Amino acid sequence: MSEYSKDYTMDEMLTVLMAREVRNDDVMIVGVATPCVWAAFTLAKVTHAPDAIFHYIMGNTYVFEPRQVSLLYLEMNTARAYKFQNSGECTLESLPSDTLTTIEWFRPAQIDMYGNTNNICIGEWKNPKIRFPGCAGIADFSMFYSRGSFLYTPRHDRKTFVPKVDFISGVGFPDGKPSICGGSGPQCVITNLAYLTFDNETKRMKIGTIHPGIDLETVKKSTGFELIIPKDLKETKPPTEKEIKLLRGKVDPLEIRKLEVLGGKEREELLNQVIEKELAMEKRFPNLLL
Amino acid sequence: MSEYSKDYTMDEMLTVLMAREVRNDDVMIVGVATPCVWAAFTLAKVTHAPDAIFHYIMGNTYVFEPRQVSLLYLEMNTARAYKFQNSGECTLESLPSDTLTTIEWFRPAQIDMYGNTNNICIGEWKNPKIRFPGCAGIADFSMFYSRGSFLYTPRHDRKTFVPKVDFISGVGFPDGKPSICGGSGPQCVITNLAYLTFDNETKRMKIGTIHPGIDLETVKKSTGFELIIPKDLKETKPPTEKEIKLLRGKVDPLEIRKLEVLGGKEREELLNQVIEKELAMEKRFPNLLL
Amino acid sequence: MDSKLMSLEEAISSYVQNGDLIGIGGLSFWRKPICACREIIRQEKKDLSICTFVGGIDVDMLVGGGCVSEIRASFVGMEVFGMAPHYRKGVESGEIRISEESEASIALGLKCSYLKVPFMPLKGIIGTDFPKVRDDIKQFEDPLGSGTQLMAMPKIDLDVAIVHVNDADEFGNGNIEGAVWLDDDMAKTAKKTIIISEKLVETEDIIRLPRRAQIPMQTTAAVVKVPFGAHPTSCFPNYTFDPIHIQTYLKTDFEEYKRKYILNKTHSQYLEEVGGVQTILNVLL
Amino acid sequence: MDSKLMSLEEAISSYVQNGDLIGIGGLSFWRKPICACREIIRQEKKDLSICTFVGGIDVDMLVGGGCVSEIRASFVGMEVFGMAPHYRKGVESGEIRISEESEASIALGLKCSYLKVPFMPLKGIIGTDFPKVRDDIKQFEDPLGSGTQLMAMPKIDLDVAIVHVNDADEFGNGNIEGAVWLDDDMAKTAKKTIIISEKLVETEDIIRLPRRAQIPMQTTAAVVKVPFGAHPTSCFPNYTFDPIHIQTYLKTDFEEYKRKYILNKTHSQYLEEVGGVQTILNVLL
Repeated sequence: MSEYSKDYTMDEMLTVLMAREVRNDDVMIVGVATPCVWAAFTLAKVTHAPDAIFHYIMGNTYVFEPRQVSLLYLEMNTARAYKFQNSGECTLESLPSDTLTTIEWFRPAQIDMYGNTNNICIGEWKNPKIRFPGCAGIADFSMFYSRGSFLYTPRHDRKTFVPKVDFISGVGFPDGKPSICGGSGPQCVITNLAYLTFDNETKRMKIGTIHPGIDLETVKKSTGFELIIPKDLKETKPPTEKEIKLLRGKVDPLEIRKLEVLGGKEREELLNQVIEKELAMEKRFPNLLL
Repeated sequence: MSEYSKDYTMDEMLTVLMAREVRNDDVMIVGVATPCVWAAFTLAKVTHAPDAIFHYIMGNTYVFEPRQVSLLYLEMNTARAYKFQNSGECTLESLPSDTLTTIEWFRPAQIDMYGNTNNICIGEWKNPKIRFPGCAGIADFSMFYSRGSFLYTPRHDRKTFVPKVDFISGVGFPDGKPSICGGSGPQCVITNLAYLTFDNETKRMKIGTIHPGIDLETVKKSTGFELIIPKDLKETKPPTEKEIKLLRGKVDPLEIRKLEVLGGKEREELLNQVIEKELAMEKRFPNLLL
Repeated sequence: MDSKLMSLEEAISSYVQNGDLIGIGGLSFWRKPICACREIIRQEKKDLSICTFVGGIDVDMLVGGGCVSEIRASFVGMEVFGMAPHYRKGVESGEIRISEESEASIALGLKCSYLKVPFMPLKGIIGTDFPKVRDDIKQFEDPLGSGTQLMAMPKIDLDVAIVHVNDADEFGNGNIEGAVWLDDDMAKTAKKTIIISEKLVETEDIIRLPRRAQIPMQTTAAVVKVPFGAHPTSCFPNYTFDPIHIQTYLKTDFEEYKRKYILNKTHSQYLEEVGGVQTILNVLL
Repeated sequence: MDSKLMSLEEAISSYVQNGDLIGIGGLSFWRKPICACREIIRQEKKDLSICTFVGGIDVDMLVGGGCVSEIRASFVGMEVFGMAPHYRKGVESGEIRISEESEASIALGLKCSYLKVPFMPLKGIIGTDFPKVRDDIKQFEDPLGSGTQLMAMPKIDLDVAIVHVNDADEFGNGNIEGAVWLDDDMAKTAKKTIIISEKLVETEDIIRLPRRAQIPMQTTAAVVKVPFGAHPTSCFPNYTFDPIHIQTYLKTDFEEYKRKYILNKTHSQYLEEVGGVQTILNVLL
């Protein structure tokens, strides 16, 4: 066993926890603008899931090799494909036949206790206070997957965890009923505070583990509904030294994953740094990690 | 104007008449085992329809260049494609959007006065006297095409032209009603005796023209239902010298088209001849006709 | 990653069960996994339902071998060589059930799996006699209220897909050089997929074929290398179909054909029987 | 055969009408026909409905330019650069109508054209709030009697498709090197298709690209050559997206942006304004 890291950051905790959910026979679906997800899948691939396969929405490709996470050259990664499909059907065709298992991470803007999610708007749909980009494929696919759907957010607060989402664009376990389309439904929500899961019986969200240094009260206060709390509350296993070393040294040395976590000035500075570094690269195929 | 040929054969008459139906902006759909159709399309391409495009079911390809008709090397022709699709969808996708016009020739085993066709069986479906190969795409597509569907048979007799087909596998104008799926319905039936078409009002089959040397009585006797006979009955314009020269010299010098017309011993001899000649060819991409 | 490489015998005995619905790739005389058909006959599989886009000698041979109880194909014939004799006899005698199909009914039936829907709507078929002989299809009206009449074509759930490809790696990535037809849909939606390949290549080589390797390893159960395995059908761009052997097939009593070309024959012995080197030279492009 | 080659100005003025439903190819920041978006703004087209799989600066710019009344996209955002400001403002202020879409609703909506069916069935969407805001979709039960609940997703009928490709010939055969997404479906089903191409090639060259030329000329109305025409989005494998210009876009008031980069600018002048040679070297792969 590798020792646990002592200086990991929150983005690293998120990424490592997401990586740990990947199984060796998964197809890992990578959407757009989700560097944490990409970093997590890549980390999984170079640690415990060497046979897992990337499926890039970006390229409509299945890709076998892991490469360094990149901001500008994602498309180059997706081009190294052994399956290049001709159309948007790839998206539809990755809806697994029962012989395929997939893992896809969704980041909801709002989520309720049954794992219903909202990526559409805050306020009334017709006159929204905030209009979000839209739900992309969440409404289509989240309830299909036999392995279920996987959720994460670096913003565990009462704006995200709400009693009732303003628009259901991803279906969880409505009213505590099993997933309506045959999939396994939401499996977990990984946040900056805790690893959340769903109760087998009631289908309500419950605390799986709490991250080191976070107390129960903080989690409760940051959640807009009542969470089920296990009697024997455990702490999340933090990233190991090995995971951190790989993440920082190889998988995402430019820290692009942090763009999902930072805000304001800090975020802009990081963005500029990454752009500068990547534009300066002569070779624009990100490093192969084998 | 080129002069009319005086020594054309029946297969040449059929092929030339089929070629004449092609328009310059058509997509010409080539199925399997229909050398007359292929010869007709190729002839059209090298005469009046230079811009028409082949769509080979065999290769799922659109092909621009005309090549000599071949028995063994059809697949080689289809490979010279500028569009190579990935799946059977090509068949579905050639269902023209309204901006595309297609022409496809079907050869029915039975046909009735409204152009309903049968390629399934003779006798009762459950206990057929004769089971035919099946209808391939006729049931799907024949009623869609905006230009309508095109029919031919080298066997104008009462076995083919029947009062009632034993199984409707291609829809014409049932009970004299317009095509039910928005297409134009059957346009013509080209036979060894006549050029048949459909009456605008009643949608019943009528004689367009009768081939030279055939009398009306023969056509009537060979048809199992009453044909509409125009008052001013005209003769079919025979193949021109130029058409015949191209067909014999360039388009189909091995006379593969005749396989659709001949039977028994004669057919077997021709088949053996063609096979022998084609196996002896060093270069297996049939000649380009440009 | 585990290799899925095995012998043809092992692949068929492990993955084809009596009573299965088997999807067969290729079209007519083109890129058909005929070596697998011979193996199925050798293993005396029974009661198979055979689904193929356009069938030819593949379907006919399996019927002749007594392996088939039902056929789902839009067409079964021997092209310009004539009718498929055993298919025809089987249907006319009532021994073989037919699920009457069109091109779209098979193409759409397979597509259902991706979307996990029980049917796909088709505008065709309406007005034909198909509904009289298919109680699993149904005419219905557009639920969106346009008044359009449509035909609901049911999902096709293959137990096994058998496809012949040009290149495959040992993990089950398969590449087809010519037309794909429904092979990718069959391979990706069947419960178990057997790939017969002309050639074994490294995964590396497959990666270098952008937009080619249409059959991803995830759904492949077995990979079998059989050069000339599609004979007497074609495998573009390697070889064309063998018209002489197809004529021989049509002229030979099936029991004799079976004795001479199928039973107790290794693939090498089969190739010798069908004409050996000269036949190979005949069909190579 | 007639050449369909024309200037961008002519293509947009001839084929884009106020009120049209316009399909835009590409995805997010990747292979978007941005030069055509600028031309649409220059020509002050109004009341357009914009349909795209995943929108970014394309949709945002057209909204900023006042050309759009309705959006049909599964997502409109600026990736890691943030939200799409004009899109967001347009929707929040009620100026822009939204047809709420998912990935499948657009993919399937376009596929309807091929089969000439008014809808396609989807197992997703059920249970979401989409039906509350889309009165043109409807839940219905499998007509084949399985009891499965499905959602009927309506046909999408594009008036115009605008796609950016790597290579095209003057007759309108277009080739895309990287991912195609829904570009082929848009191009093949729209009433009129405008191809913007990085490069003009001979038909011969297109023929040599098996399985590539995804856009057949039959449905193409206009071919326009515009090298770097997708800037500031990418065109794989020629160039990647321009993160610096995207940041500039987000920081600049739209009226100023329009003055500086759009109005009265030739393509050459535009490329100079966005940084000229250095920008070209930045984005080239």
